[in-house]
Amino acid sequence: MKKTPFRRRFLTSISVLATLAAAASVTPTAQANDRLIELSKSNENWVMPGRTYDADNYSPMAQINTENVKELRPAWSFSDGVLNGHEGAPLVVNGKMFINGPFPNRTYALELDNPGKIVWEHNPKQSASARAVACCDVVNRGLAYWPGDGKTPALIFKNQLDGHLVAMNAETGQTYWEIENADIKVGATETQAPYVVKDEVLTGTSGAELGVRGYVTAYDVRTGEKKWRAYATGSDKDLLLAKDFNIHNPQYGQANLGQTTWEGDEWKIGGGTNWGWYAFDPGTNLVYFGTGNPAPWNATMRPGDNKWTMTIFGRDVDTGEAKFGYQKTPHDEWDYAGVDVMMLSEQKDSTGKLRKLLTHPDRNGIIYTVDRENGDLVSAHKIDDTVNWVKHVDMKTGIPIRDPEYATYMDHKGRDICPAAMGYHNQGFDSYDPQKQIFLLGANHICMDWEPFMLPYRAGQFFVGATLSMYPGPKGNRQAAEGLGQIKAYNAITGEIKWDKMERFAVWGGTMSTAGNLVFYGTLDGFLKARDTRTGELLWKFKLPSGVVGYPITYEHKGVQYVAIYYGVGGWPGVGMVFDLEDPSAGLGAVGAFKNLQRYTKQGGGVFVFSLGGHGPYDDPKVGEYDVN
Amino acid sequence: MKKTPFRRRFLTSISVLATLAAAASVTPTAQANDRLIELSKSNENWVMPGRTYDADNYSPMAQINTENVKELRPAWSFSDGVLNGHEGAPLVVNGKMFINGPFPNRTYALELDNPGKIVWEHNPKQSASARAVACCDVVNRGLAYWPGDGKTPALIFKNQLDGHLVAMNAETGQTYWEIENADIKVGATETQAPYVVKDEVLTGTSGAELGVRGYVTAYDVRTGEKKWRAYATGSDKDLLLAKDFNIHNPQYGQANLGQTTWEGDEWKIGGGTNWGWYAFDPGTNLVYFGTGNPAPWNATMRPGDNKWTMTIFGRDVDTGEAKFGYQKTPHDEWDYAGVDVMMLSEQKDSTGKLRKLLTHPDRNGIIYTVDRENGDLVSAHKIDDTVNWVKHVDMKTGIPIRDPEYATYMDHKGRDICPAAMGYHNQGFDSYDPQKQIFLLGANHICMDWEPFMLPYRAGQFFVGATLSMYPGPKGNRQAAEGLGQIKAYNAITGEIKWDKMERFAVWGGTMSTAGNLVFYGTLDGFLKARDTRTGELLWKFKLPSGVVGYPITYEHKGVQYVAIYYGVGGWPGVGMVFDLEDPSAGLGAVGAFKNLQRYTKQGGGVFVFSLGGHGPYDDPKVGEYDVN
Amino acid sequence: MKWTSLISSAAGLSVAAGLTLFTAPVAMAAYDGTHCKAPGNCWEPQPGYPEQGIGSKYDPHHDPKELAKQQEAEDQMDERNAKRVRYFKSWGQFIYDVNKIPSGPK
Amino acid sequence: MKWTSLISSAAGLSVAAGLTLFTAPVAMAAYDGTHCKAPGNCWEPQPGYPEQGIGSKYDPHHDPKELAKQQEAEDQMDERNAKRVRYFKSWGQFIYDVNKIPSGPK
Ligand SMILES: O=C(O)c1cc(C(=O)O)c2c(n1)C(=O)C(=O)c1cc(C(=O)O)[nH]c1-2
Ligand SMILES: O=C(O)c1cc(C(=O)O)c2c(n1)C(=O)C(=O)c1cc(C(=O)O)[nH]c1-2
Ligand SMILES: [Ca+2]
Ligand SMILES: [Ca+2]
Repeated sequence: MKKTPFRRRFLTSISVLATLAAAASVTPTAQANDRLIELSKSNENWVMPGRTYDADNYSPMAQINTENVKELRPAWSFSDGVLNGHEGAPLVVNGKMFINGPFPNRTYALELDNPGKIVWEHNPKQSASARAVACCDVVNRGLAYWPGDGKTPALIFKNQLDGHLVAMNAETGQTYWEIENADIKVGATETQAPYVVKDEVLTGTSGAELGVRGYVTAYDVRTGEKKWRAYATGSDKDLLLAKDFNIHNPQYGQANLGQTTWEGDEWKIGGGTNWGWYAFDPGTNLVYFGTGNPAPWNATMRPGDNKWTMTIFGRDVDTGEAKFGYQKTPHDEWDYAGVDVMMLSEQKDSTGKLRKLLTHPDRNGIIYTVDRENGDLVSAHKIDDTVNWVKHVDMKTGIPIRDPEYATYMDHKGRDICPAAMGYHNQGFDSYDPQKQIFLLGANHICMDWEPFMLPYRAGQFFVGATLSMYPGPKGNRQAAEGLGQIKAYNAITGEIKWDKMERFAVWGGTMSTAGNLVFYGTLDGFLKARDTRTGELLWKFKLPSGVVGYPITYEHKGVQYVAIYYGVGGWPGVGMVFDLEDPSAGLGAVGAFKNLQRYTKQGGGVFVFSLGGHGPYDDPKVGEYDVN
Repeated sequence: MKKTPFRRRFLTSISVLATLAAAASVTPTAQANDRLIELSKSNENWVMPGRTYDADNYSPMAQINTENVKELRPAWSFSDGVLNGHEGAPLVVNGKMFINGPFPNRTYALELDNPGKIVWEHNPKQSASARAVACCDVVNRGLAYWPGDGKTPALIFKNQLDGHLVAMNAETGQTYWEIENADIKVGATETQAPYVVKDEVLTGTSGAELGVRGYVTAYDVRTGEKKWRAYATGSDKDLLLAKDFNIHNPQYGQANLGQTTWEGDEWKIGGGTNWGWYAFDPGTNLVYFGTGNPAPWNATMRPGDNKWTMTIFGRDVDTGEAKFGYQKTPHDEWDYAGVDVMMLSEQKDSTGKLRKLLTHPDRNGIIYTVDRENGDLVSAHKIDDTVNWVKHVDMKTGIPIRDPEYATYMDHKGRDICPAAMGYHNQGFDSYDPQKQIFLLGANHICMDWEPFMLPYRAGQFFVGATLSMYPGPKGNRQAAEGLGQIKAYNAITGEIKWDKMERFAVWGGTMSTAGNLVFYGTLDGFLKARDTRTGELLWKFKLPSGVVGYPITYEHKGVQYVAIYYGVGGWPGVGMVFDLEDPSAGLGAVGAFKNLQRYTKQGGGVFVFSLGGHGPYDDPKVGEYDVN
Repeated sequence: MKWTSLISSAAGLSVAAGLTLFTAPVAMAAYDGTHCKAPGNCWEPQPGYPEQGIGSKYDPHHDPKELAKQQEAEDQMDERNAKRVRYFKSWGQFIYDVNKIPSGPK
Repeated sequence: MKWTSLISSAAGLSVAAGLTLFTAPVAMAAYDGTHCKAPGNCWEPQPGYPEQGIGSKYDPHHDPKELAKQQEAEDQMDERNAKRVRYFKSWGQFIYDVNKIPSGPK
């Protein structure tokens, strides 16, 4: 059809411009990290979660746009042979796609020119006991890439559920090095995507539901050597607090709090794991991420503010030192683990001053924007007006003004608390459209009843201490157990919700937006959807084999813009299906909340790749055929 | 785009004509079986394996044709939550699709108007020990449908791996009745699609690799009551031989042979299971099917012709009585289990006489055509000229003239035997294009070395007695372990191979052909392909999530022609992948033969549905959205 | 190996000449399927191999108890199925678990 | 339940009035986060609940041995990792199994 002229047009516009732009950004120092930055800016790649260090899941591509998105069709697909939740997204680098699945964390490299042949596979043997200590399905959120430096080959990094961090040769898939970062015997696992910055690979851990004390560690990409480790709780030394920690915002708290806001040695089993996403600003040299919930969930068992769980950290990437830390939910009573995505933007604040910002839709139902140079709180709005545990955030102190009606404590059953423990936002990687200055949020709309109970700490065992019942928020349909999610367009300066739409289930995986005025996201019931970023109008959708808990990416190959997404329902909302549970309070309450999900989708796992008209590598059906024909 | 006029055009040509044709064929007696025949002829349905009782996997639809097949795109997809090989195909009846997977044999009903919501699910609990006695992955080949009669509701039938035959209410998915047809404790399982004829549901068993003596049983669709059972070995009474059995072809053998061609009581553990496909001719009132290999594989352990294993049977469907039986491979020495598909056609034989034929591409590498009224052998050609165990079939006696060089027996290692135990044809459901009078064969191209060993019979344990090594046939690439399959267009009267093409791997699932001059088939490495039936030219392909071991179907819905196919690699060729085996002789030699398959595809499981341009239920993206929006 | 090929081509010739159909087996001729005792009964031992397995070095030593197990299992299934069907036909309710099927009249 | 609401709206008022920030906790006021002992240290017990868990009816009775296990595990991993990295940096070959790492010089 109109394939060739169509492609040519884009080759001479979008992609050439992109190449020029990339070339212009090359700095004379040819560090591997600079090359990673270059690569991240090319439309042909998607080298890290969030696309660039801005972690905004935004692509300047517009080949697919609101006019033609109706023509989007699958170009090819790939099942990775594993069920369970497929979170995150593949990476695309230099004409290859790198795919990583949930436990047992198989990794595949596919050639974009002929994805029907697997270039390499990395299939680790892991102890099945890792499965038993994973809190929320046996997910994995993706890979990291380091471009090599001539001496050391290009590397792909993954975390395994069993706590191993593995560096693989990007060309061959062979293990380059493999170290132990978390010990499943004490309940620590890894589900996170590692993150490469400046020849270091960063990773956190999982396990706060088993009382695991969180830490983030930086390893030398070339050798696996530990560079620094920063804990979420404990002494200032363990926490790697900079001397001038929170100098700009002393009201957030400064020295000693990692121990004094805990009773006795409880900080040793106090959670604060980081298993979410990172962002990096080469200007501030800070890496940004959130620490998660304190342990156990039963708040009565841990008097104190429980610092520095639930904290947005800005840490110097070379030393690990924390320059600022803002605890969003002191003394968490609801499991509002704050590891959610950090999206970087430059915007004028309400006074008209251009600022370097970090925006973070938190699980507690508040979306925070801070000045990423110093941690100043710029805005803090409710993701949805149904958030009720907190009245508002005091902008001077940063303190959430709690509504005691929704407190949780022993011998008391909290009811109708919004958000539920799953948060109004969780592990989804959202996007920011810098042209329109709006954040596209995939949100949950789930509330809960919560009743704590006492339990002893035993290393390697679950240490939660609460019974939950979860159900749709006030805007959903509690009768039908539907209306558990939203998609929202949000302005972080004005607090305006430009538009929002209810979804049947949580928009668990996040969003990706493009200069084509499109926001893409997957749904738990198995659709990839495209809406007009400006109006929210649903323009297109496709029924994937299984529900989505990852986020879409987009890349260009041979002049064609592709959109790729993992399918494979799971994660916390999918535990009922994944482990065949029926008691509504099982899966920490997720089984009840998502009891209807099984009426819409079943397990699966793999990647789907779309393009306009479905054009792609097999337009010529001879590609990839057995030789002799 | 051009959607509406395009659809209208077909509504007023193909589909209306089809409706008229269907109406014309309605007979005054409104038996449920007549309704099934009617339904089977409508383009909107695919109510049984093979589409109609002719079992020719041929559709008169031509909306998708050689001109426009390049525009074929996925319209929707569905993962059924189970890995393992997905054989057979879904059924489509009255606007619903019925999907059935491998063990644990979950069944789903989807509405074609909004397949994103599951209408019902039937999720049986089965003993995991069924898995341990399945010979060749834990596959299932599909469902049967009975249209109901006002008193008894429409029913869907499935066989479970654990030997149960289940009738489900087609509207609700509730179990209507459930009986035991095979006992896993003695090694008997079920992988076959049941078959509905005249208010009876027929089913065989699996397990000849565990010495299971085969039988076919007819049950009353309304009650599950046993009507008749016919064994493959034993007394004439057990065999249900008609008084005039083989009257037209006494040279095939007649009375008493079910016991006298065995030593002692070996017929009791002699195999001859039927786990393949059926066809039915309302004119002859005969149902046609093949019995499989004798047990054990070690031929030295069972002196004799081992009747009536390896036999094409024509049985009266009301009484079960065999009118004819033709044993293709007496005293099998190679596991050439003859359960392959039976395709019915009416063609002029070489003398110009119009005859009712049955064509059967046998695992032994010969494609047989018999007169289905009396069992006369009409033709018997080699599927490929590399077949070497047999020189030719004597057309007078029906005897295969063996080449003793390729015999197998104790204390001898047979080498370079073609076909291998997997056959040049196996469980694939092939198609016949009546306009062109050609059969479209999905073939294997695999040879072997074979060395028998002695072993005792223990009920419920594997009873094979041979060590195999399998590899590509002479036309393949043994070095690369590729070139293991073929697709062939065959004329059963002249024996002419109109065209053939090599494939990288076995074409395991079969073919479907249409009046659009197209033959569709899936490949083990995960493509759905379309070729020009006339020339074999590859016109289009799509990369599915996982390899294919089922066959495509086609149906019309709201004026749009769809093509649907299961993906999900497995079956015997996939056992290495499915059970993570590495020893090349494991999986009875399949692991070695298909060692490269894992470089192309991974496990998965579900259905893909295609249409021109990918148009379908979600052209309007509002369809299936959460209500309030 | 060599003798196998020689004999097999000889056998091929004899078939082409239309001989040996439904005739007694030729001693020591390679088994090619063409030397039939009766219609549909054409097996011969491989040259040098016993006519009978039982008692020979290739005796499979079958245990009659094992050989009987399949029929026993089938009979038991039949019996359970008959109970299910009988009750279903009488009462219109299908009960899979035979222990739960009431054993009343009708 | 009723008193919780009453008190919480009172606390809301006091915040709006700009009071009580970084002041000592008000006895028996519902915990709303605004009564801070020091910057970043604002926890209070729920009304009627003990200031301290240990020794109270909500004592978690932690076993110091259990509490020490995580650090022990981390130290052991660190040690094994250090061996791996040391050998890798010296010899260019990565050996995961620490028992197989040669303990030679360099
Ligand atoms: O505290 C932790 O260490 C931890 C880990 C994880 C994880 O690793 O997946 C989750 C959580 N917490 C958690 O609280 C949570 O809601 C959650 C959801 C998911 C998911 O993948 O859907 N993981 C996790
Ligand atoms: O003899 C039997 O009972 C029996 C059963 C089955 C089966 O049920 O799948 C197969 C076979 N044999 C067999 O010989 C064979 O090649 C085979 C292939 C497959 C498959 O699904 O790929 N099944 C079977
Ligand atoms: Ca958590
Ligand atoms: Ca078999």
